[in-house]
Amino acid sequence: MDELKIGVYVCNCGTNIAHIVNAEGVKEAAAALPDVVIARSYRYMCSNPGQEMIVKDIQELGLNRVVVAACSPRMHERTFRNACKTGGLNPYLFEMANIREQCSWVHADKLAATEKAKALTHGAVNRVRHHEPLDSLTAEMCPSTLVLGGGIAGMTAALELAMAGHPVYLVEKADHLGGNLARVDSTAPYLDSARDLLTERITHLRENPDISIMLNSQLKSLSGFIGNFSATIETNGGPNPPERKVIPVGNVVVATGYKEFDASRITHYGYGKLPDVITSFEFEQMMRAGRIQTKSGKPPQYVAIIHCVGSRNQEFHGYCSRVCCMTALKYANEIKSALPDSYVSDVYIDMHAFGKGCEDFYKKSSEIKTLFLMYGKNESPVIRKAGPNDDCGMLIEVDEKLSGERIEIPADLVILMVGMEARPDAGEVARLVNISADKDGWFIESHPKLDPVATTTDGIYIAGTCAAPKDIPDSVAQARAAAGRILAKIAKGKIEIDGVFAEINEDRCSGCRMCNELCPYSAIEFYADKKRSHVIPAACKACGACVAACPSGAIKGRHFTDQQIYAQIEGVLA
Amino acid sequence: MAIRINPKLVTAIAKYGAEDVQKCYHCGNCSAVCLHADETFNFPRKPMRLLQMGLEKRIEASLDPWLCYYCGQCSTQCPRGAEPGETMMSLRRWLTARYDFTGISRLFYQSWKAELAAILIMAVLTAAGFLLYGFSYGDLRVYDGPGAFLPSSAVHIFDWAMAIVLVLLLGSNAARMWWLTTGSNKKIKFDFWLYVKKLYTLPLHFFTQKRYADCESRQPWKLHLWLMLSYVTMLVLIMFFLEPMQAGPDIRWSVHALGYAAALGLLVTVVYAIHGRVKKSEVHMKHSHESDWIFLFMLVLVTVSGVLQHVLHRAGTDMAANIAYVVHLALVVPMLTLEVPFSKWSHLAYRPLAMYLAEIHRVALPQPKALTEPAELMKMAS
Amino acid sequence: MTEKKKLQIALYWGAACGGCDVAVLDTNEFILDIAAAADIRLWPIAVDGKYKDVEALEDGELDLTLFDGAVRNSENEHIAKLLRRKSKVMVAFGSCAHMGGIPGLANLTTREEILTTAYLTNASIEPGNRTVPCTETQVDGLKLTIPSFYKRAYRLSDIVDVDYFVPGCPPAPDQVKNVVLAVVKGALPPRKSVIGASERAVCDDCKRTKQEKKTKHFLRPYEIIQDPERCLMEQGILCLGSATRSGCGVRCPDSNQGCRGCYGPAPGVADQGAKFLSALASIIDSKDPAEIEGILSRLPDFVGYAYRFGLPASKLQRSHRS
Amino acid sequence: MSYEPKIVGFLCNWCSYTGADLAGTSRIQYPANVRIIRVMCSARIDPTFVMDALAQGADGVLICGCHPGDCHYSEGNYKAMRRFPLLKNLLKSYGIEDDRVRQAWVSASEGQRFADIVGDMTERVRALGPSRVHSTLLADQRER
Repeated sequence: MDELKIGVYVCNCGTNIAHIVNAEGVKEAAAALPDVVIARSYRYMCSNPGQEMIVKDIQELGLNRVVVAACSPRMHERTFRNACKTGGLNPYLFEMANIREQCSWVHADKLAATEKAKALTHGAVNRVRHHEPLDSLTAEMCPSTLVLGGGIAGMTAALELAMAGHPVYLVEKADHLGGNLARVDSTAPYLDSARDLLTERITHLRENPDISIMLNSQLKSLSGFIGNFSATIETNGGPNPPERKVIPVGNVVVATGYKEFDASRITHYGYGKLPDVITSFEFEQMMRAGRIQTKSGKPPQYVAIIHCVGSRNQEFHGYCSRVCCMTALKYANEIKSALPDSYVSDVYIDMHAFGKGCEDFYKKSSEIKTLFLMYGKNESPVIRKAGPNDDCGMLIEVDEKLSGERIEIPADLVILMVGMEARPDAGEVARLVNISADKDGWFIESHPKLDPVATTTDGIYIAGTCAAPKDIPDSVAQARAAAGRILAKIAKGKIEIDGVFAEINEDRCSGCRMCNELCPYSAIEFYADKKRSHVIPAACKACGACVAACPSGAIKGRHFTDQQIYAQIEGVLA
Repeated sequence: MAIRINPKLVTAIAKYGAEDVQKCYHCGNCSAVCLHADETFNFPRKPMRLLQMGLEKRIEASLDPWLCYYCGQCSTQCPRGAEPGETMMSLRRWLTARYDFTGISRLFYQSWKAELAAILIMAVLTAAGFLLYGFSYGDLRVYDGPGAFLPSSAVHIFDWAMAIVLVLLLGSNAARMWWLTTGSNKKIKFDFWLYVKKLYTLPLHFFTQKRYADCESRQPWKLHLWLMLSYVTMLVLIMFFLEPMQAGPDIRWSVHALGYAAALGLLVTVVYAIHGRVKKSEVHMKHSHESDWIFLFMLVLVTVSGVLQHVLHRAGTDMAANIAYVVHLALVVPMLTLEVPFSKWSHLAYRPLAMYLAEIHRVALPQPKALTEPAELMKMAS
Repeated sequence: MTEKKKLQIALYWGAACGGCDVAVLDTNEFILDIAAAADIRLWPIAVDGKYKDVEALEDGELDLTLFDGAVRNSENEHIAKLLRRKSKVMVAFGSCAHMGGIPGLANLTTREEILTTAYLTNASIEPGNRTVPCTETQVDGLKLTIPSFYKRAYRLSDIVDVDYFVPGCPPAPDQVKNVVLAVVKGALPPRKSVIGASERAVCDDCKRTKQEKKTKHFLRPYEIIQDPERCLMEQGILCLGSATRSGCGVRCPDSNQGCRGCYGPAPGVADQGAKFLSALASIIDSKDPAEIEGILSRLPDFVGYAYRFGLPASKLQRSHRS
Repeated sequence: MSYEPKIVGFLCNWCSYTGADLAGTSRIQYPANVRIIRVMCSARIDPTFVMDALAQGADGVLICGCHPGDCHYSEGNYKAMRRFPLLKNLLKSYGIEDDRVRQAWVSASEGQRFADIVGDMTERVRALGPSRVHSTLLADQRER
C-alpha cells in the first residue's frame, strides 16, 4: 500500500487536559514519530474548528491515518470518525488516545502525566499504522416479529406491531393469555378491575388478523441474526403429540414475565403450616371470589399485611419488587370497605409510593385508619399461633422501628406480599435468544438508562417484568417502546452491520472447531463439507473471544487485530 | 418481652377528640417545631406513635401530653393533617379519665349527655338544699345581716366543706397520676430531697405558666394567664373574704375592686374563648370537644349569675338578689364538683404536677443522647 | 555429455540428537541420487570433512546447507556463521534449528544447573570424579580450549540469516527430497518461507471427526480406551494439532498420540504455546474458579508440553528467574 | 530518579474501561504507571499479549473485565477467567513473579475500585523492582 501519512491532534480540552498534561510536549513527541506528517494541538478538537482542522489536513496533506489524543473514545470516537469521513477518509483509519479520563483527570503529577500521555499517543500512532479501511454490510429485514409471553407486556407489544400491519407470532407457554395479570382482581392505585384491562387487550388481539396466537407453545431454538432469525416453536396441544413449527422472524420481543416468590422459603412466616397465612395472589383469589374470610369461614377482625416477602432481604432477593407496596394499600382499602369493623395492620420496611397517584393513595389508606408498623431489613417478623385467651388467631412478633418497641400484632388473617423473582426458565430463555441475565436472573438491557428495551443482541428486545420488577404502566410502556424500536427497523427495510466483526481466513482454518462453541451469539457456523468454520458478520458482535482462542490464528478480529495490538503495546512501552 | 399492641385504641380515642391520628407517618416535623419537645420528652411524635399502636400502659406512664400547651404549631406544620396538637389535647382528656379512679370522668368524656344530666341533677339538688335552708332559717326578703336568707357565714362553711371534698378527689387522682407516671417506674428510684428541691416548680408553673409563654405566639398565653389569675382571685375572695364580699349594700372597694377585676377577667376571656371556638379563629380552637363547650358555658353562666346577685344586692332589691344567689350557687356547685375533679378543669392540678414530675424525670432518668451529628446518625443507621 | 558442475552441499548438526541426519538417510535410495548429484562437502555424522576445508571454500560456493540442531555453544555459532558465509541457501533443518527444539527446553534452567547435573550430581558419574569441563584449562603447561557453553539455546535464525525452514522432529523424509529437488530445480519458494509444510494446522489433515468442543477433564492417553475416529481433544487427550502447522502427515494422532507440535506454530501465530493455552482454556466447561483450577491441575508441566519444541521461539524465550 | 514501574493494562470496553473513565470523571487519583489498552471484551485478551508486553519491557500486566455474570457478551469474562490460571502457571515456569500479572473484575460503576487496584498493583510491582525479561533478552543478544 502507499506510504503512511499520519496526522496527530492533541486536544487541550480547554484546560481539562492542558492544566496537567503538557499538550505541546505531547504534540512534539508525536511529531517526531515515523510516518507522522503533521502534529497539532488545539483548544477543543471536538469543536467544529477542531474537526474542520482534521478534514482540511486530510484533504490538503493527504493524510491516510488520523490520531486524536483527547478524551475517552467512548465520548468522541464517533465524532472524529465522522470528521474523517467528511474528509474523505475511511472512518476506521482513525484512532484515539485517552489522555483526559485516563490521564489528566486522574494524575496530579504533571511530569508523569505528560510522559503517560506521550506513551498513550505513541501507542495510538503505532496502532493506527495497521488499521485497515472497513465497510459496513447490509442485510434484509424480515417484517414479522416473534413475541415470547402472553402477559400484558407481550400482548401490548404484539398489538402495537400488528396494528402497524406487520405479522406477529405471540407465543404463550400456558393455555390462556393474560399471564400474571390474569390472577389479579383489581389494580392500584385507582382500583380499576384487572379483568377489564385484559378483556380489552385480548379482544383486540383475537380480532387482529396479523397476529397468530400460539398457546401451550414454547421457543425451542432461535438461529440466525437480526432481520433473519428462524425460530422453532413447539406446541403441546394436550393429547395429540407436540408439533414443531419453524417460523422466520426479523425481531424478537422477550416478555416472559416473572414468578412470585415462594413464601414457604421463609419458615418463620409459617406459610403452608398456619392455615390463615396466605400470599397476595391467594388474597387476590379471595377478592375475585368476593369473600374475605379465614379458613374457618369467619370474617377476620384483625388483618395483617406483611411487605417485602422475599424482597429487600440479603438472604433472598436484595432488590425491591416495586409493586407490592401499592398492592398492599389496595388490600387495606378493599378490606376496610368490605369489613368496616376490621383492623388492618400494614407491616412494612419502607413505603415506596412513587408513581402517579400513589402518594395520595398512601395518604388515603392512612385516613381509613390503617395501622402502619415498620420493621427492619433482615429482621423480619415471626408469626405464631395465638393462645386460647387471645381475641385473635395469630400473633406477629416484631421489632417496631418507629417506636423502638418489640411488639405483638394480633391477626386472624395474614397476607404475605410475595415479591417478584425471575422465572426458573429465565436462564434457558436467555440462552435460546442469546441475551444475558444478571445475578438475580433478570434480563440485562443494552443500556440501563439510554437503551432500556434493547439487549446486547441486535434484534432481541425485552419488555415487562422479565427485565426487572415493574408495575403495569411501566410494562406497557416498555412493550410499546420495544415495538416502536422494531417498527423503526422494519420501516428502514435493510439493516446496516458495523464493519467491526471477526472473520475467518478459510486458507488458514483447519476446521478444528475450537471456536464453534465459544461464540455467545452462535455467529460461527461450521461448513461440514469444506471442514471450515465461518463467521456470520451480522450475528457477530466483535467481542473477539474466538479470535483470541483460535489456535491456528485463522480468525481475524477486524479493527482489533493482533498486529494492531502488538504495535500498540510496543508504543505504550516505548 | 414483646408487648401486645391494641389497634382498637385509635378508634376509642376518637371519642376524646383525636380523629386523625392514623394519618401520621412520623416525619417528625411536629416534634421538630415544638419548642418544648426534647430528647427526653419527645412529643407529639412519640405519644402519637404510642397511640397509633394502642400501647395504653406506655401512654399512662407518659407525662408528654401535659407538657404541651397546645399552641398549635405542630398541627400547622403537619404535612399529613394528623392534628398532633389536638391529639395531645385528646390524650390529656384520655389521661384525665385514666387518673380518675371513680370512672366518672371517662363517662363524661365519652357522653356529653351524661355530663349534662349530672350537672342538672347536681344543680337541682343544690338549689333545693339552699332553698330549704333559707326558708327554714331566714327570710327571702333579707339578703344579709340578721335573718338573712342565705347568711354568708353558713355559705362560707359550706364552701369550705365542698373545697375539702374537691381537694380530696383531685388529690387522689393527682396521686394516681404520680403513681402511673413516676412512682411505678422502676427506673426512677424515690429520692425525697429531689422532690423537695424541685418543689418550687409547682407554684411557679401554676401561677406563671411560663412554658406557655415560650410558645410561638404569646397571645394565647396572656389570655390563659388572665383567665387563670381572675379565677384564682375570685376563688381566694370567696374562700377567705366571703363576709365582706356579701356585706352591703354599700360597696367596699378594698375587696370589691378585686372582685370586679376578677369578674371582668373571667367574662372577657371566656367570651373570647367561646367566640374563638365558634369562629375556629385559631389553630388550638379549631377542634372543640363537647366537654369544652360545657365547661365554657358553665363558666359564663356562673360569672353572670354571680355578678347579677351582687348587682341586685347593691341595688337594694334583696329578694331578687337572693333568687339570683340561689341560681348562682346551683350553677357554681355542679361546675366545681364535676368540672374540677372529673373534667377539663382538673388540668389546673395535672399540668403543674406534670411539669414538676418532668423535672424529677430529667434528673432521675438516664438522659438519651441528642443525635445531632450526621456521622452519629450514620453509625446508628449502619 | 558435458561436465555439469555437481551440487555443492553441506549438512551440519548443532545441539541436536542426530535424528535429523537419520531422517536424511531415511530417504532410502534417494540418498544415492543425492550422492550422485551432489558433492557433500561437510556432514560430520556421515562424511569425513574438516572445518578448514569449509573455511577454504569461496564464499557462496556451497549451494545448500542443511543445518540441524540448536545453537548452544561457540562452536555451533562459529560453524553456523561460517556455513552461512559459504552457502547460497541456508536451511534451518528440523525443529531444533527451526525453533530451538528439545535442547531449547534447557532454557528453563541455567547453564550452572545443567553443568552441575551433567558432571557432578548425575547418578552415572563415577564416584569422586569432579571433572567439570571449562572453556580453558592448563594441562602440563599447555593451554587447552573447548567451545564455550552458552547461557541458553538459540534458534539458528537468532544467529544467522536463514533462507528457509524445514520443520519437524525429525522432518518427514520426503520433505528432505523436496528441499534438495527444489534447490536442484532452482524452484525455490520466496525466502524465509517454511518448506514442506501446509498453511493450515494438523487438524486439516487429521482424519478424526471433530465436534464442537467443551471439556471438563483432561486425561493421559493411558487413562482411556480411545475412539480412533474421534478428535483426541474431545476425548480429553491433549493434542497440539490445532495449534501446529501441518505437513508431518499427522504421524502422532494417527498412532493415537496427541500431536506434540514439532512442526511449530501455524503461520501468523506469534507464540504456539500461548495460543494453544488460549484455545485449550477457552473450551473448559466451567464457570467456577475452583473447579477450573481443579481441571487445569491435571496438566502437569504445561510449559514443557506447550513448548516442547519451541521454547526459544516463544515470546519469553527462556527462564527469567533471578 | 527512582524506578517507576510500567504497567500495561488490558481493559474490556464495557465494564473496566468505562470504570476507568468513571475514575476520571470523578477525579479519583491513581498512579500514572498504568498504560491502558482497550479491547472489546476480556475474552479478546490473548495470553500472547501478556507475554509480548513483558517481553517489550512491561514491569507488570493488568487484565480487567466485567464481574463474572455481568459480561456485556454474556460469558466472555469466563473465558478470560479460564485462561488466567494456566497463564499464571506458564509464567511461573518462566520465572515471572506472581505479582507482576494480575486479573481483576471492575464494573462500569467501580471507578474507585479501579483506582485502588492500580494503586495496589503499582506498589507491589514497585516492590519487586524492574522486570528482568526485557534486559535479559537484550543481554542474550549481546552474548552471541
